[in-house]
Amino acid sequence: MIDLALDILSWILLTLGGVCVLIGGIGGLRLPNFYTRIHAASLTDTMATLLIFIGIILQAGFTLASLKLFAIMLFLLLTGPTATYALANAALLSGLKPGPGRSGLKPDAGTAKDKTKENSPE
Amino acid sequence: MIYIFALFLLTLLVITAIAIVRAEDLFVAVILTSIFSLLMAINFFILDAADVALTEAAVGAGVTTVIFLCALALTGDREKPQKEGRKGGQKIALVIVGVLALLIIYSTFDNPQLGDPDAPVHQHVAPWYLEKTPQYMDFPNVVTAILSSFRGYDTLGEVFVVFAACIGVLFILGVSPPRKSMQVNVKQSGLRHHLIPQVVGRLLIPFIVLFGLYTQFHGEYGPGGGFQAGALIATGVILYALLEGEAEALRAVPRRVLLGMVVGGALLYGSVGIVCMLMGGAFLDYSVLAADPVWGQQLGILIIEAGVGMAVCGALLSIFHAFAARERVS
Amino acid sequence: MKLLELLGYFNYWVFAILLAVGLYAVISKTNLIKKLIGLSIFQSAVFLMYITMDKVEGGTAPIIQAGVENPIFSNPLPQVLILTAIVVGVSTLSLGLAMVVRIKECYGTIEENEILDAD
Amino acid sequence: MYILVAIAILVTMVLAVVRALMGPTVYDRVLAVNVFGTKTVLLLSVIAFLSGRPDFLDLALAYALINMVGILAVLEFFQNRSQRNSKAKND
Repeated sequence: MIDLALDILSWILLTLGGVCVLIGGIGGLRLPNFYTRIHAASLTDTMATLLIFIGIILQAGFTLASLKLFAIMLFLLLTGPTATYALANAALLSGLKPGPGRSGLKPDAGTAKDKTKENSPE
Repeated sequence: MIYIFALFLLTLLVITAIAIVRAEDLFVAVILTSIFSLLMAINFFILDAADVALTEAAVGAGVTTVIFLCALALTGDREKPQKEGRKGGQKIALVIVGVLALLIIYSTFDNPQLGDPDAPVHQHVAPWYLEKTPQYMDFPNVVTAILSSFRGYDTLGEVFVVFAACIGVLFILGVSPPRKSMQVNVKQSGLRHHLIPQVVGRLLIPFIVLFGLYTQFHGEYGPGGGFQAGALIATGVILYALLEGEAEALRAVPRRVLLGMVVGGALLYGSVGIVCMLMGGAFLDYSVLAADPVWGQQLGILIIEAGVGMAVCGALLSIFHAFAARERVS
Repeated sequence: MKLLELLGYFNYWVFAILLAVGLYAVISKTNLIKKLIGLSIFQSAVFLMYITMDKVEGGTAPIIQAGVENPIFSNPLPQVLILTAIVVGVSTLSLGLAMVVRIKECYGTIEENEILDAD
Repeated sequence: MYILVAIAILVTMVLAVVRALMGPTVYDRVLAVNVFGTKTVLLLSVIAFLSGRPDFLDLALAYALINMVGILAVLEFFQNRSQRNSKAKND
């Protein structure tokens, strides 16, 4: 009985995780500018990771594999937001202004900033 | 089912490769290269090569990107647009490589299909390796057994190639760079004032090094070994260098320690072979190292894997420092 | 069935295309770093071909599991060759990058045609 | 069931690659690489269970640990460049 309940719970978690991953992926493609896309990315980085890994751990039971899965989940939850922070910081540093709509949407704006100077004389 | 995944991933691989070559911004090309490496690792994993996938992960995720970015910082990251006169030459090149690809594709129809158990590759020595590993070495990872014992000569050669490449980089970048007035402030280098990466990075470094040691000493039982461990530990130290500045990392692991690791690792490998000869066996025949040949094999493999790990870690770190130090001065 | 048979060659086709893409970058791009990136794509294509050869239908990675009877293992030999080749590939790639850095310092450019003009 | 999750992850990977190819800014590409990296870890774990060899989770663990290094290197790259640019302006 408990096995069945755990099974159903883990399948529900896995399905929800899959849905979260999909939503994050679509959001990363459809949202208008960089700072909004970070939100979509963070959904797949944290929520989906949590759901999918807990789902798999419930399936795996209490083994060495589930310990490893737990470690992977922990590291992903630590590193994902950190990487996103680093990225947003790098974007802000090189002058990509956050704002509504498609602002800051010069093609390859980050590098184009100092490139325009080099290219203009030609 | 998993083959369908592989199909998808291989198609993505081709698309990414074409995008890398078409990208005019070299920085974008380097970023796409890391996607290429991830895709490659998944494909290796699906094709049953867990050890190779781990190597690609350890090398491709950290070291390659960092070294490319260091080089880009020194050379500039924009490809100049091609002159009109060269466009014709490019078309000829496109035709030539297209014909080449078609020829290779045509010739592959004589190849055995993916997964064919009767392919000639599987008939020669591989079954013998699979059969004899439990008997001679008594541990489960056949890849490690072949790498370090059955084909030990080969690996010795590879370690010396890594050694030679490291020495080459040190020779080329070791000469003093042209003098410039710009001197980046050492206090400001690194990600010192970014609190979140600092804290998380400092938390992660011990785990990366620990995981590297795990792959080093668990290599006989699971995927892993000296090559992967060396690259992983090097990545850990590179992370420290990114967080604290390169000079600080050089103080933690000084240059002479790195050189000692490179030379010592290669020498350790070679000297195990010579000790084998002195004890009455052939070069790199570890069976004579202990009274029980199985124990001898295991001891020899443990030592030479340690040598490989030291050499690879030292070499990758020396290369990184050679690039990063030049960035600091110039 | 016919289609499935053709799909059995798909990995080799990807190998051929990657080889061609890498070679194209090496011969037609003038930027030296781009050439090196092309070279590493070329190298990855060769890795892919070797690893494709090692797969056995229904097999698993050649790490012997206790308690599994009649296991089928993929071929470990190509894996050993490629495993070492990846690490060697990175060190030789950085040797090439080191040369490019020196060229940039001496000539002030990394475009091949400009270097040839400067000579 | 694992297969459904794997397919969802795969679709997201395709979307991330599309975003990485489209740009438009460099940061979008790096963000796509980051998403792709975490999705790789998920896919590897799911495939390890799908093919019945959960002892190969080491690979996913390696990626989970060192995926961040590349992104931090990008941050430092931009930081050094903006430092150099501002220095060049001051001189």
